[in-house]
Amino acid sequence: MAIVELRFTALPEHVRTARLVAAAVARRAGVAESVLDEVRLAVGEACSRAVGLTRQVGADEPVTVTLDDGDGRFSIEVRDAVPQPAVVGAGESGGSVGLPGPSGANGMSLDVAESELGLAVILGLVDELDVRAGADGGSIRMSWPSEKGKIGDDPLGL
Amino acid sequence: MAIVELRFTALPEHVRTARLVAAAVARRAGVAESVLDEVRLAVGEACSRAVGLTRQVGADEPVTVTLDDGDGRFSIEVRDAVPQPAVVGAGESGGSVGLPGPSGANGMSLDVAESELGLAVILGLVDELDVRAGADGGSIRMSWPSEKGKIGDDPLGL
Amino acid sequence: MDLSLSTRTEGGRTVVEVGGEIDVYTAPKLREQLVELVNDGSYHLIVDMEGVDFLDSTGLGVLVGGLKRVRAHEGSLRLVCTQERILKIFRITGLTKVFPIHTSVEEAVNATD
Amino acid sequence: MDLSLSTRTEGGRTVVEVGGEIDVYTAPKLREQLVELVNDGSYHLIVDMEGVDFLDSTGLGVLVGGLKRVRAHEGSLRLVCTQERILKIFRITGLTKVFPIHTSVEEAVNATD
Ligand SMILES: Nc1ncnc2c1ncn2[C@@H]1O[C@H](COP(=O)(O)OP(=O)(O)O)[C@@H](O)[C@H]1O
Ligand SMILES: Nc1ncnc2c1ncn2[C@@H]1O[C@H](COP(=O)(O)OP(=O)(O)O)[C@@H](O)[C@H]1O
Repeated sequence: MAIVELRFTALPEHVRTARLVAAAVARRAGVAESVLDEVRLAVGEACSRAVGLTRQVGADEPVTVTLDDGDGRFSIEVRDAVPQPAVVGAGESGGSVGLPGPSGANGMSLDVAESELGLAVILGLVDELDVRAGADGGSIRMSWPSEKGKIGDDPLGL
Repeated sequence: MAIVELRFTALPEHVRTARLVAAAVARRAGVAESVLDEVRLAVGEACSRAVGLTRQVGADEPVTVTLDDGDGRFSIEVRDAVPQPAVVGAGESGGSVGLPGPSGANGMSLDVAESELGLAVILGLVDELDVRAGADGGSIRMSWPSEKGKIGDDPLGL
Repeated sequence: MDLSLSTRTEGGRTVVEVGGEIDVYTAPKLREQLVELVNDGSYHLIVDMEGVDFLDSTGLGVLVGGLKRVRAHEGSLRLVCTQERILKIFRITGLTKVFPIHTSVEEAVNATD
Repeated sequence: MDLSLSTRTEGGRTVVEVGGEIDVYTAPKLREQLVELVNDGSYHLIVDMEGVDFLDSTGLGVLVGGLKRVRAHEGSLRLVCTQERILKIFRITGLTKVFPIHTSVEEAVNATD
Protein backbone atom coordinates (compact mmCIF):
# COMPACT_ATOMS: atom_id res chain seq x y z
CA MET A 1 0.00 0.00 0.00
CA ALA A 2 1.98 2.95 -1.29
CA ILE A 3 0.81 6.40 -0.35
CA VAL A 4 1.71 9.79 -1.73
CA GLU A 5 0.45 12.92 -0.04
CA LEU A 6 0.59 16.43 -1.47
CA ARG A 7 -0.16 19.45 0.68
CA PHE A 8 -0.19 22.96 -0.72
CA THR A 9 -1.06 26.55 0.05
CA ALA A 10 -4.49 27.37 -1.41
CA LEU A 11 -3.39 28.96 -4.69
CA PRO A 12 -4.67 28.18 -8.20
CA GLU A 13 -1.18 27.47 -9.53
CA HIS A 14 -0.78 24.51 -7.20
CA VAL A 15 -3.91 22.88 -8.60
CA ARG A 16 -1.78 22.21 -11.68
CA THR A 17 0.83 20.52 -9.55
CA ALA A 18 -1.88 18.34 -8.02
CA ARG A 19 -3.12 17.32 -11.48
CA LEU A 20 0.41 16.51 -12.57
CA VAL A 21 1.13 14.40 -9.49
CA ALA A 22 -2.20 12.58 -9.54
CA ALA A 23 -1.82 11.62 -13.20
CA ALA A 24 1.79 10.46 -12.76
CA VAL A 25 1.04 8.37 -9.68
CA ALA A 26 -2.17 6.98 -11.18
CA ARG A 27 -0.30 5.88 -14.30
CA ARG A 28 2.29 4.11 -12.24
CA ALA A 29 -0.41 2.53 -10.09
CA GLY A 30 -1.74 0.89 -13.24
CA VAL A 31 -4.81 3.03 -13.88
CA ALA A 32 -5.78 2.61 -17.55
CA GLU A 33 -4.50 5.27 -19.94
CA SER A 34 -8.05 5.99 -21.05
CA VAL A 35 -9.01 6.89 -17.48
CA LEU A 36 -6.05 9.17 -16.75
CA ASP A 37 -7.78 12.17 -18.31
CA GLU A 38 -10.68 11.64 -15.94
CA VAL A 39 -8.39 11.37 -12.95
CA ARG A 40 -6.58 14.55 -13.93
CA LEU A 41 -9.82 16.46 -14.45
CA ALA A 42 -11.52 15.15 -11.31
CA VAL A 43 -8.60 15.88 -9.00
CA GLY A 44 -8.27 19.33 -10.56
CA GLU A 45 -11.94 20.04 -9.88
CA ALA A 46 -11.75 18.84 -6.31
CA CYS A 47 -8.63 20.94 -5.69
CA SER A 48 -10.03 24.05 -7.42
CA ARG A 49 -13.05 23.76 -5.21
CA ALA A 50 -10.95 23.36 -2.05
CA VAL A 51 -8.77 26.31 -3.06
CA GLY A 52 -11.83 28.45 -3.79
CA LEU A 53 -13.50 27.62 -0.46
CA THR A 54 -10.31 28.30 1.49
CA ARG A 55 -9.77 31.65 -0.21
CA GLN A 56 -13.40 32.69 0.15
CA VAL A 57 -13.09 32.53 3.92
CA GLY A 58 -9.58 33.98 3.84
CA ALA A 59 -8.12 30.96 5.57
CA ASP A 60 -4.44 30.04 5.63
CA GLU A 61 -4.86 26.30 5.86
CA PRO A 62 -3.37 24.15 3.11
CA VAL A 63 -5.22 21.77 0.82
CA THR A 64 -4.24 18.12 1.16
CA VAL A 65 -4.36 15.49 -1.56
CA THR A 66 -3.81 11.86 -0.58
CA LEU A 67 -3.17 9.23 -3.25
CA ASP A 68 -3.43 5.59 -2.35
CA ASP A 69 -3.07 2.58 -4.61
CA GLY A 70 -4.02 -0.22 -2.25
CA ASP A 71 -6.41 -3.12 -2.87
CA GLY A 72 -6.75 -2.91 -6.64
CA ARG A 73 -8.13 0.60 -6.54
CA PHE A 74 -6.48 3.95 -6.95
CA SER A 75 -8.08 6.45 -4.61
CA ILE A 76 -7.72 10.17 -4.16
CA GLU A 77 -8.89 12.22 -1.23
CA VAL A 78 -8.86 16.01 -1.37
CA ARG A 79 -9.32 17.81 1.94
CA ASP A 80 -9.72 21.45 2.86
CA ALA A 81 -9.80 22.88 6.38
CA VAL A 82 -12.80 25.16 5.91
CA PRO A 83 -15.66 24.44 8.33
CA GLN A 84 -18.75 23.74 6.22
CA PRO A 85 -21.98 23.54 8.25
CA ALA A 86 -23.57 21.01 5.92
CA VAL A 87 -23.65 23.39 2.96
CA VAL A 88 -23.03 20.55 0.60
CA GLY A 89 -24.26 17.49 2.42
CA ALA A 90 -22.80 14.03 2.07
CA GLY A 91 -23.28 12.35 -1.27
CA GLU A 92 -23.14 8.59 -1.49
CA SER A 93 -21.41 6.72 -4.30
CA GLY A 94 -22.74 8.02 -7.57
CA GLY A 95 -25.66 9.59 -5.78
CA SER A 96 -27.23 12.80 -6.98
CA VAL A 97 -27.06 15.67 -4.55
CA GLY A 98 -29.37 17.94 -6.45
CA LEU A 99 -26.77 19.28 -8.84
CA PRO A 100 -27.26 20.08 -12.48
CA GLY A 101 -26.72 16.92 -14.46
CA PRO A 102 -27.58 15.91 -18.01
CA SER A 103 -31.10 14.95 -16.93
CA GLY A 104 -32.20 18.06 -15.10
CA ALA A 105 -30.31 20.46 -17.29
CA ASN A 106 -32.95 21.45 -19.76
CA GLY A 107 -34.40 24.49 -18.10
CA MET A 108 -31.38 25.06 -15.88
CA SER A 109 -30.62 28.59 -14.87
CA LEU A 110 -27.15 29.85 -15.68
CA ASP A 111 -26.61 30.85 -12.05
CA VAL A 112 -26.96 27.33 -10.75
CA ALA A 113 -24.63 26.10 -13.45
CA GLU A 114 -21.87 28.50 -12.52
CA SER A 115 -21.91 27.99 -8.78
CA GLU A 116 -21.51 24.23 -8.60
CA LEU A 117 -20.10 23.30 -11.98
CA GLY A 118 -17.05 21.77 -10.33
CA LEU A 119 -19.06 19.24 -8.37
CA ALA A 120 -21.22 18.58 -11.42
CA VAL A 121 -18.10 17.65 -13.40
CA ILE A 122 -16.89 15.35 -10.63
CA LEU A 123 -20.32 13.71 -10.33
CA GLY A 124 -20.38 13.18 -14.07
CA LEU A 125 -16.91 11.64 -14.17
CA VAL A 126 -16.48 9.57 -11.05
CA ASP A 127 -18.50 6.50 -10.11
CA GLU A 128 -17.00 5.93 -6.71
CA LEU A 129 -17.45 9.21 -4.94
CA ASP A 130 -17.91 10.40 -1.40
CA VAL A 131 -18.39 14.08 -0.60
CA ARG A 132 -18.31 15.17 3.01
CA ALA A 133 -18.62 18.49 4.78
CA GLY A 134 -17.97 18.97 8.44
CA ALA A 135 -16.98 21.39 11.12
CA ASP A 136 -13.32 20.53 10.56
CA GLY A 137 -13.44 20.95 6.80
CA GLY A 138 -14.63 19.18 3.71
CA SER A 139 -13.36 16.20 1.77
CA ILE A 140 -13.94 14.64 -1.61
CA ARG A 141 -12.95 11.02 -1.98
CA MET A 142 -12.84 9.35 -5.40
CA SER A 143 -11.51 6.06 -6.64
CA TRP A 144 -10.83 4.17 -9.85
CA PRO A 145 -9.88 0.60 -10.67
CA SER A 146 -6.13 0.02 -10.92
CA GLU A 147 -3.79 -2.82 -11.73
CA LYS A 148 -1.62 -2.58 -8.69
CA GLY A 149 1.32 -4.96 -8.77
CA LYS A 150 1.79 -4.94 -12.52
CA ILE A 151 3.76 -1.71 -12.60
CA GLY A 152 4.09 -0.75 -8.96
CA ASP A 153 6.41 -3.60 -8.06
CA ASP A 154 9.74 -2.70 -6.61
CA PRO A 155 12.54 -3.42 -9.04
CA LEU A 156 15.25 -2.25 -6.68
CA GLY A 157 15.29 -5.17 -4.27
CA LEU A 158 17.08 -3.11 -1.65
CA MET B 1 5.19 32.55 0.54
CA ALA B 2 3.67 29.57 -1.20
CA ILE B 3 4.50 26.14 0.09
CA VAL B 4 4.04 22.73 -1.46
CA GLU B 5 4.77 19.63 0.54
CA LEU B 6 5.04 16.10 -0.83
CA ARG B 7 5.14 13.10 1.46
CA PHE B 8 5.56 9.58 0.16
CA THR B 9 6.17 6.00 1.17
CA ALA B 10 9.86 5.20 0.75
CA LEU B 11 9.75 3.56 -2.71
CA PRO B 12 11.98 4.31 -5.72
CA GLU B 13 9.01 5.02 -7.98
CA HIS B 14 7.96 7.99 -5.86
CA VAL B 15 11.36 9.61 -6.34
CA ARG B 16 10.20 10.26 -9.90
CA THR B 17 7.09 11.96 -8.61
CA ALA B 18 9.26 14.16 -6.40
CA ARG B 19 11.42 15.16 -9.38
CA LEU B 20 8.34 15.95 -11.42
CA VAL B 21 6.79 18.09 -8.69
CA ALA B 22 10.00 19.91 -7.82
CA ALA B 23 10.68 20.84 -11.45
CA ALA B 24 7.09 22.00 -12.06
CA VAL B 25 6.92 24.11 -8.90
CA ALA B 26 10.44 25.51 -9.44
CA ARG B 27 9.53 26.55 -12.97
CA ARG B 28 6.45 28.35 -11.74
CA ALA B 29 8.45 29.96 -8.94
CA GLY B 30 10.63 31.56 -11.60
CA VAL B 31 13.74 29.39 -11.34
CA ALA B 32 15.72 29.80 -14.57
CA GLU B 33 15.15 27.11 -17.21
CA SER B 34 18.88 26.39 -17.26
CA VAL B 35 18.79 25.53 -13.56
CA LEU B 36 15.74 23.26 -13.67
CA ASP B 37 17.84 20.26 -14.66
CA GLU B 38 19.96 20.81 -11.56
CA VAL B 39 16.90 21.10 -9.34
CA ARG B 40 15.45 17.90 -10.78
CA LEU B 41 18.70 16.01 -10.34
CA ALA B 42 19.43 17.34 -6.84
CA VAL B 43 15.98 16.62 -5.45
CA GLY B 44 16.12 13.16 -7.02
CA GLU B 45 19.44 12.47 -5.32
CA ALA B 46 18.22 13.69 -1.96
CA CYS B 47 15.07 11.59 -2.22
CA SER B 48 16.89 8.47 -3.47
CA ARG B 49 19.17 8.77 -0.48
CA ALA B 50 16.25 9.19 1.94
CA VAL B 51 14.43 6.23 0.38
CA GLY B 52 17.59 4.11 0.57
CA LEU B 53 18.24 4.95 4.24
CA THR B 54 14.62 4.30 5.18
CA ARG B 55 14.58 0.94 3.43
CA GLN B 56 17.95 -0.11 4.82
CA VAL B 57 16.59 0.08 8.35
CA GLY B 58 13.24 -1.36 7.27
CA ALA B 59 11.36 1.67 8.52
CA ASP B 60 7.81 2.58 7.51
CA GLU B 61 8.14 6.31 7.82
CA PRO B 62 7.51 8.44 4.74
CA VAL B 63 9.96 10.78 3.06
CA THR B 64 8.93 14.44 3.08
CA VAL B 65 9.82 17.06 0.47
CA THR B 66 9.03 20.70 1.24
CA LEU B 67 9.15 23.30 -1.53
CA ASP B 68 9.15 26.97 -0.64
CA ASP B 69 9.45 29.96 -2.94
CA GLY B 70 9.71 32.77 -0.41
CA ASP B 71 12.18 35.66 -0.38
CA GLY B 72 13.56 35.44 -3.89
CA ARG B 73 14.85 31.93 -3.39
CA PHE B 74 13.38 28.56 -4.21
CA SER B 75 14.25 26.09 -1.48
CA ILE B 76 13.77 22.38 -1.11
CA GLU B 77 14.07 20.34 2.04
CA VAL B 78 14.09 16.55 1.93
CA ARG B 79 13.58 14.79 5.25
CA ASP B 80 13.70 11.16 6.29
CA ALA B 81 12.76 9.76 9.68
CA VAL B 82 15.76 7.48 10.12
CA PRO B 83 17.80 8.23 13.24
CA GLN B 84 21.36 8.89 12.10
CA PRO B 85 23.87 9.11 14.93
CA ALA B 86 26.05 11.64 13.13
CA VAL B 87 26.96 9.23 10.33
CA VAL B 88 27.09 12.08 7.88
CA GLY B 89 27.74 15.16 9.94
CA ALA B 90 26.47 18.61 9.21
CA GLY B 91 27.89 20.33 6.15
CA GLU B 92 27.77 24.07 5.89
CA SER B 93 26.88 25.92 2.68
CA GLY B 94 29.15 24.65 -0.06
CA GLY B 95 31.40 23.10 2.52
CA SER B 96 33.24 19.89 1.79
CA VAL B 97 32.36 17.04 4.08
CA GLY B 98 35.16 14.79 2.95
CA LEU B 99 33.37 13.32 -0.03
CA PRO B 100 34.88 12.44 -3.36
CA GLY B 101 34.96 15.54 -5.50
CA PRO B 102 36.78 16.51 -8.64
CA SER B 103 39.85 17.45 -6.61
CA GLY B 104 40.37 14.32 -4.58
CA ALA B 105 39.18 11.97 -7.26
CA ASN B 106 42.41 10.94 -8.83
CA GLY B 107 43.30 7.93 -6.81
CA MET B 108 39.78 7.40 -5.55
CA SER B 109 38.77 3.88 -4.72
CA LEU B 110 35.67 2.63 -6.46
CA ASP B 111 34.14 1.66 -3.13
CA VAL B 112 34.08 5.19 -1.82
CA ALA B 113 32.60 6.35 -5.08
CA GLU B 114 29.69 3.98 -4.95
CA SER B 115 28.65 4.53 -1.36
CA GLU B 116 28.23 8.29 -1.33
CA LEU B 117 27.86 9.21 -4.99
CA GLY B 118 24.46 10.74 -4.29
CA LEU B 119 25.83 13.29 -1.85
CA ALA B 120 28.77 13.94 -4.18
CA VAL B 121 26.34 14.84 -6.97
CA ILE B 122 24.40 17.17 -4.68
CA LEU B 123 27.60 18.82 -3.43
CA GLY B 124 28.72 19.32 -7.00
CA LEU B 125 25.41 20.84 -8.09
CA VAL B 126 24.13 22.93 -5.23
CA ASP B 127 25.81 26.01 -3.80
CA GLU B 128 23.38 26.61 -0.96
CA LEU B 129 23.32 23.35 0.90
CA ASP B 130 22.74 22.18 4.44
CA VAL B 131 22.98 18.51 5.37
CA ARG B 132 21.89 17.45 8.84
CA ALA B 133 21.66 14.15 10.64
CA GLY B 134 20.00 13.69 13.97
CA ALA B 135 18.25 11.30 16.29
CA ASP B 136 14.90 12.15 14.69
CA GLY B 137 16.13 11.72 11.12
CA GLY B 138 18.16 13.45 8.48
CA SER B 139 17.49 16.39 6.23
CA ILE B 140 19.01 17.93 3.14
CA ARG B 141 18.16 21.54 2.48
CA MET B 142 19.04 23.19 -0.84
CA SER B 143 18.11 26.48 -2.47
CA TRP B 144 18.38 28.34 -5.75
CA PRO B 145 17.70 31.90 -6.85
CA SER B 146 14.18 32.48 -8.17
CA GLU B 147 12.14 35.31 -9.59
CA LYS B 148 9.19 35.08 -7.27
CA GLY B 149 6.39 37.43 -8.21
CA LYS B 150 6.96 37.30 -11.94
CA ILE B 151 5.09 34.08 -12.50
CA GLY B 152 3.80 33.16 -9.06
CA ASP B 153 1.30 36.01 -8.82
CA ASP B 154 -2.31 35.11 -8.40
CA PRO B 155 -4.32 35.85 -11.53
CA LEU B 156 -7.59 34.68 -9.99
CA GLY B 157 -8.31 37.63 -7.75
CA LEU B 158 -10.81 35.65 -5.74
CA MET C 1 1.03 24.43 -20.80
CA ASP C 2 -0.32 27.91 -20.80
CA LEU C 3 -3.34 29.50 -22.41
CA SER C 4 -3.05 31.17 -25.80
CA LEU C 5 -5.66 33.59 -27.11
CA SER C 6 -6.02 35.25 -30.49
CA THR C 7 -8.90 37.28 -31.80
CA ARG C 8 -10.10 38.08 -35.34
CA THR C 9 -13.26 39.23 -37.09
CA GLU C 10 -15.02 37.00 -39.58
CA GLY C 11 -18.39 37.67 -41.25
CA GLY C 12 -19.39 40.19 -38.63
CA ARG C 13 -18.59 37.87 -35.76
CA THR C 14 -15.60 37.93 -33.45
CA VAL C 15 -13.67 34.68 -33.38
CA VAL C 16 -11.62 33.97 -30.24
CA GLU C 17 -9.18 31.15 -30.91
CA VAL C 18 -8.16 29.48 -27.66
CA GLY C 19 -5.22 27.11 -27.25
CA GLY C 20 -3.67 25.24 -24.33
CA GLU C 21 -5.24 24.71 -20.93
CA ILE C 22 -8.29 26.56 -19.63
CA ASP C 23 -8.21 25.88 -15.93
CA VAL C 24 -8.47 27.55 -12.54
CA TYR C 25 -5.07 29.14 -13.18
CA THR C 26 -5.59 30.50 -16.70
CA ALA C 27 -9.38 30.99 -16.91
CA PRO C 28 -9.11 34.58 -15.57
CA LYS C 29 -7.22 35.53 -18.74
CA LEU C 30 -10.03 34.19 -20.91
CA ARG C 31 -12.60 35.99 -18.75
CA GLU C 32 -10.74 39.31 -19.20
CA GLN C 33 -10.64 38.78 -22.95
CA LEU C 34 -14.39 38.11 -23.18
CA VAL C 35 -15.28 41.04 -20.91
CA GLU C 36 -13.08 43.34 -22.97
CA LEU C 37 -14.69 42.25 -26.24
CA VAL C 38 -18.20 42.85 -24.90
CA ASN C 39 -17.16 46.22 -23.44
CA ASP C 40 -15.81 47.14 -26.87
CA GLY C 41 -19.14 46.33 -28.47
CA SER C 42 -18.53 42.84 -29.86
CA TYR C 43 -21.73 40.97 -29.03
CA HIS C 44 -21.49 38.05 -31.45
CA LEU C 45 -18.68 35.82 -30.30
CA ILE C 46 -17.36 32.51 -31.54
CA VAL C 47 -14.97 30.70 -29.22
CA ASP C 48 -12.86 28.23 -31.19
CA MET C 49 -11.85 25.47 -28.76
CA GLU C 50 -10.12 23.18 -31.27
CA GLY C 51 -6.69 23.98 -29.80
CA VAL C 52 -7.74 23.42 -26.19
CA ASP C 53 -5.94 20.56 -24.43
CA PHE C 54 -7.61 20.80 -21.08
CA LEU C 55 -10.82 22.41 -19.82
CA ASP C 56 -12.15 22.46 -16.28
CA SER C 57 -15.24 23.87 -14.61
CA THR C 58 -13.62 27.25 -14.04
CA GLY C 59 -13.27 27.48 -17.81
CA LEU C 60 -16.91 26.42 -18.22
CA GLY C 61 -17.89 29.11 -15.74
CA VAL C 62 -16.06 31.76 -17.75
CA LEU C 63 -17.85 30.67 -20.93
CA VAL C 64 -21.20 30.77 -19.12
CA GLY C 65 -20.30 34.25 -17.85
CA GLY C 66 -19.50 35.34 -21.40
CA LEU C 67 -22.82 33.99 -22.61
CA LYS C 68 -24.69 36.01 -19.98
CA ARG C 69 -22.83 39.16 -21.00
CA VAL C 70 -23.56 38.89 -24.73
CA ARG C 71 -27.17 37.92 -24.04
CA ALA C 72 -27.60 41.17 -22.12
CA HIS C 73 -26.91 42.82 -25.49
CA GLU C 74 -29.04 40.43 -27.55
CA GLY C 75 -25.79 38.86 -28.71
CA SER C 76 -24.60 35.28 -29.12
CA LEU C 77 -21.74 33.05 -27.99
CA ARG C 78 -21.06 30.00 -30.14
CA LEU C 79 -18.48 27.34 -29.57
CA VAL C 80 -16.42 25.40 -32.08
CA CYS C 81 -15.42 22.01 -30.72
CA THR C 82 -15.06 18.53 -32.15
CA GLN C 83 -12.77 17.03 -29.49
CA GLU C 84 -14.62 14.26 -27.73
CA ARG C 85 -12.89 14.72 -24.35
CA ILE C 86 -13.78 18.41 -24.31
CA LEU C 87 -17.34 17.82 -25.54
CA LYS C 88 -17.78 15.28 -22.75
CA ILE C 89 -17.28 18.01 -20.15
CA PHE C 90 -20.05 20.13 -21.70
CA ARG C 91 -22.25 17.07 -21.84
CA ILE C 92 -21.89 15.93 -18.23
CA THR C 93 -22.66 19.42 -16.99
CA GLY C 94 -25.69 19.81 -19.26
CA LEU C 95 -24.09 22.76 -21.03
CA THR C 96 -24.52 21.26 -24.51
CA LYS C 97 -28.10 22.50 -24.09
CA VAL C 98 -26.94 26.00 -23.25
CA PHE C 99 -24.27 26.60 -25.90
CA PRO C 100 -24.64 26.18 -29.65
CA ILE C 101 -21.67 23.92 -30.48
CA HIS C 102 -20.37 23.82 -34.06
CA THR C 103 -17.92 21.61 -35.89
CA SER C 104 -16.08 24.45 -37.67
CA VAL C 105 -15.64 28.20 -37.48
CA GLU C 106 -17.25 28.45 -40.91
CA GLU C 107 -20.37 26.67 -39.69
CA ALA C 108 -20.51 28.93 -36.63
CA VAL C 109 -20.07 32.11 -38.70
CA ASN C 110 -22.93 31.10 -41.00
CA ALA C 111 -25.27 29.93 -38.23
CA THR C 112 -28.47 31.93 -37.91
CA ASP C 113 -30.62 29.87 -35.54
CA MET D 1 10.09 7.94 -19.41
CA ASP D 2 11.39 4.46 -19.03
CA LEU D 3 14.73 2.87 -19.70
CA SER D 4 15.43 1.18 -23.02
CA LEU D 5 18.31 -1.24 -23.52
CA SER D 6 19.63 -2.93 -26.63
CA THR D 7 22.77 -4.97 -27.06
CA ARG D 8 24.90 -5.79 -30.09
CA THR D 9 28.45 -6.93 -30.89
CA GLU D 10 30.84 -4.72 -32.78
CA GLY D 11 34.55 -5.39 -33.41
CA GLY D 12 34.77 -7.91 -30.61
CA ARG D 13 33.19 -5.54 -28.08
CA THR D 14 29.66 -5.60 -26.73
CA VAL D 15 27.79 -2.36 -27.25
CA VAL D 16 24.93 -1.62 -24.83
CA GLU D 17 22.78 1.16 -26.19
CA VAL D 18 20.88 2.87 -23.37
CA GLY D 19 17.94 5.24 -23.82
CA GLY D 20 15.64 7.13 -21.47
CA GLU D 21 16.15 7.68 -17.78
CA ILE D 22 18.70 5.84 -15.65
CA ASP D 23 17.56 6.57 -12.13
CA VAL D 24 16.85 4.93 -8.79
CA TYR D 25 13.75 3.34 -10.37
CA THR D 26 15.27 1.95 -13.59
CA ALA D 27 18.96 1.45 -12.71
CA PRO D 28 18.32 -2.11 -11.46
CA LYS D 29 17.43 -3.11 -15.04
CA LEU D 30 20.74 -1.79 -16.32
CA ARG D 31 22.59 -3.57 -13.52
CA GLU D 32 20.92 -6.87 -14.43
CA GLN D 33 21.90 -6.38 -18.06
CA LEU D 34 25.57 -5.71 -17.21
CA VAL D 35 25.76 -8.60 -14.76
CA GLU D 36 24.25 -10.93 -17.35
CA LEU D 37 26.72 -9.86 -20.03
CA VAL D 38 29.70 -10.44 -17.74
CA ASN D 39 28.30 -13.78 -16.59
CA ASP D 40 27.97 -14.75 -20.27
CA GLY D 41 31.63 -13.94 -20.85
CA SER D 42 31.44 -10.47 -22.41
CA TYR D 43 34.27 -8.58 -20.72
CA HIS D 44 34.75 -5.69 -23.14
CA LEU D 45 31.70 -3.47 -22.86
CA ILE D 46 30.81 -0.17 -24.45
CA VAL D 47 27.84 1.66 -22.91
CA ASP D 48 26.39 4.09 -25.42
CA MET D 49 24.73 6.88 -23.41
CA GLU D 50 23.78 9.13 -26.32
CA GLY D 51 20.08 8.35 -25.88
CA VAL D 52 20.05 8.94 -22.13
CA ASP D 53 17.82 11.82 -20.97
CA PHE D 54 18.46 11.59 -17.28
CA LEU D 55 21.18 10.01 -15.16
CA ASP D 56 21.44 9.99 -11.38
CA SER D 57 23.94 8.60 -8.89
CA THR D 58 22.22 5.22 -8.79
CA GLY D 59 22.97 4.96 -12.49
CA LEU D 60 26.57 6.03 -11.87
CA GLY D 61 26.80 3.37 -9.17
CA VAL D 62 25.62 0.69 -11.60
CA LEU D 63 28.25 1.76 -14.15
CA VAL D 64 30.94 1.68 -11.46
CA GLY D 65 29.72 -1.78 -10.45
CA GLY D 66 29.97 -2.90 -14.08
CA LEU D 67 33.49 -1.55 -14.31
CA LYS D 68 34.52 -3.53 -11.24
CA ARG D 69 33.05 -6.70 -12.70
CA VAL D 70 34.81 -6.46 -16.07
CA ARG D 71 38.09 -5.48 -14.40
CA ALA D 72 37.92 -8.69 -12.39
CA HIS D 73 38.23 -10.38 -15.81
CA GLU D 74 40.87 -8.01 -17.23
CA GLY D 75 38.08 -6.44 -19.27
CA SER D 76 37.05 -2.87 -20.04
CA LEU D 77 33.99 -0.67 -19.81
CA ARG D 78 33.97 2.37 -22.08
CA LEU D 79 31.31 5.02 -22.29
CA VAL D 80 30.06 6.94 -25.30
CA CYS D 81 28.71 10.33 -24.31
CA THR D 82 28.78 13.82 -25.82
CA GLN D 83 25.81 15.31 -23.94
CA GLU D 84 27.08 18.12 -21.73
CA ARG D 85 24.48 17.69 -18.98
CA ILE D 86 25.30 13.99 -18.66
CA LEU D 87 29.06 14.58 -18.82
CA LYS D 88 28.69 17.13 -16.05
CA ILE D 89 27.48 14.43 -13.68
CA PHE D 90 30.56 12.31 -14.35
CA ARG D 91 32.72 15.37 -13.89
CA ILE D 92 31.34 16.55 -10.55
CA THR D 93 31.72 13.07 -9.11
CA GLY D 94 35.26 12.68 -10.40
CA LEU D 95 34.24 9.70 -12.54
CA THR D 96 35.64 11.17 -15.77
CA LYS D 97 38.95 9.95 -14.34
CA VAL D 98 37.62 6.45 -13.84
CA PHE D 99 35.81 5.81 -17.13
CA PRO D 100 37.24 6.21 -20.62
CA ILE D 101 34.63 8.44 -22.30
CA HIS D 102 34.41 8.52 -26.09
CA THR D 103 32.57 10.71 -28.56
CA SER D 104 31.32 7.84 -30.76
CA VAL D 105 30.85 4.09 -30.66
CA GLU D 106 33.38 3.81 -33.51
CA GLU D 107 36.01 5.62 -31.46
CA ALA D 108 35.27 3.39 -28.48
CA VAL D 109 35.44 0.19 -30.55
CA ASN D 110 38.84 1.19 -31.94
CA ALA D 111 40.28 2.39 -28.63
CA THR D 112 43.26 0.42 -27.40
CA ASP D 113 44.61 2.54 -24.55
N1 LIG E 1 3.91 24.82 -14.46
C1 LIG E 1 3.26 23.70 -14.29
N2 LIG E 1 3.21 23.16 -13.08
C2 LIG E 1 2.55 22.04 -12.85
N3 LIG E 1 1.91 21.37 -13.78
C3 LIG E 1 1.93 21.86 -14.99
C4 LIG E 1 2.60 23.06 -15.33
N4 LIG E 1 2.44 23.30 -16.64
C5 LIG E 1 1.71 22.30 -17.09
N5 LIG E 1 1.41 21.44 -16.12
C6 LIG E 1 0.65 20.21 -16.22
O1 LIG E 1 1.53 19.26 -16.77
C7 LIG E 1 0.96 18.61 -17.87
C8 LIG E 1 1.89 18.73 -19.05
O2 LIG E 1 2.23 20.08 -19.23
P1 LIG E 1 3.25 20.54 -20.35
O3 LIG E 1 2.56 20.43 -21.66
O4 LIG E 1 4.53 19.82 -20.16
O5 LIG E 1 3.45 22.10 -19.96
P2 LIG E 1 4.80 22.87 -19.61
O6 LIG E 1 5.69 22.68 -20.80
O7 LIG E 1 4.40 24.32 -19.41
O8 LIG E 1 5.34 22.25 -18.34
C9 LIG E 1 -0.39 19.27 -18.11
O9 LIG E 1 -1.41 18.34 -17.89
C10 LIG E 1 -0.51 20.39 -17.10
O10 LIG E 1 -1.66 20.28 -16.31
N1 LIG F 1 5.47 7.52 -14.15
C1 LIG F 1 6.05 8.66 -13.80
N2 LIG F 1 5.76 9.23 -12.63
C2 LIG F 1 6.32 10.36 -12.26
N3 LIG F 1 7.20 11.02 -12.98
C3 LIG F 1 7.51 10.51 -14.15
C4 LIG F 1 6.98 9.31 -14.62
N4 LIG F 1 7.49 9.05 -15.83
C5 LIG F 1 8.32 10.03 -16.09
N5 LIG F 1 8.33 10.92 -15.09
C6 LIG F 1 9.06 12.15 -15.00
O1 LIG F 1 8.36 13.08 -15.78
C7 LIG F 1 9.22 13.73 -16.69
C8 LIG F 1 8.65 13.61 -18.08
O2 LIG F 1 8.39 12.27 -18.34
P1 LIG F 1 7.70 11.77 -19.68
O3 LIG F 1 8.70 11.88 -20.76
O4 LIG F 1 6.40 12.47 -19.85
O5 LIG F 1 7.43 10.22 -19.35
P2 LIG F 1 6.04 9.40 -19.39
O6 LIG F 1 5.50 9.59 -20.78
O7 LIG F 1 6.39 7.97 -19.09
O8 LIG F 1 5.16 10.01 -18.33
C9 LIG F 1 10.58 13.10 -16.56
O9 LIG F 1 11.49 14.06 -16.09
C10 LIG F 1 10.43 11.99 -15.52
O10 LIG F 1 11.33 12.14 -14.44
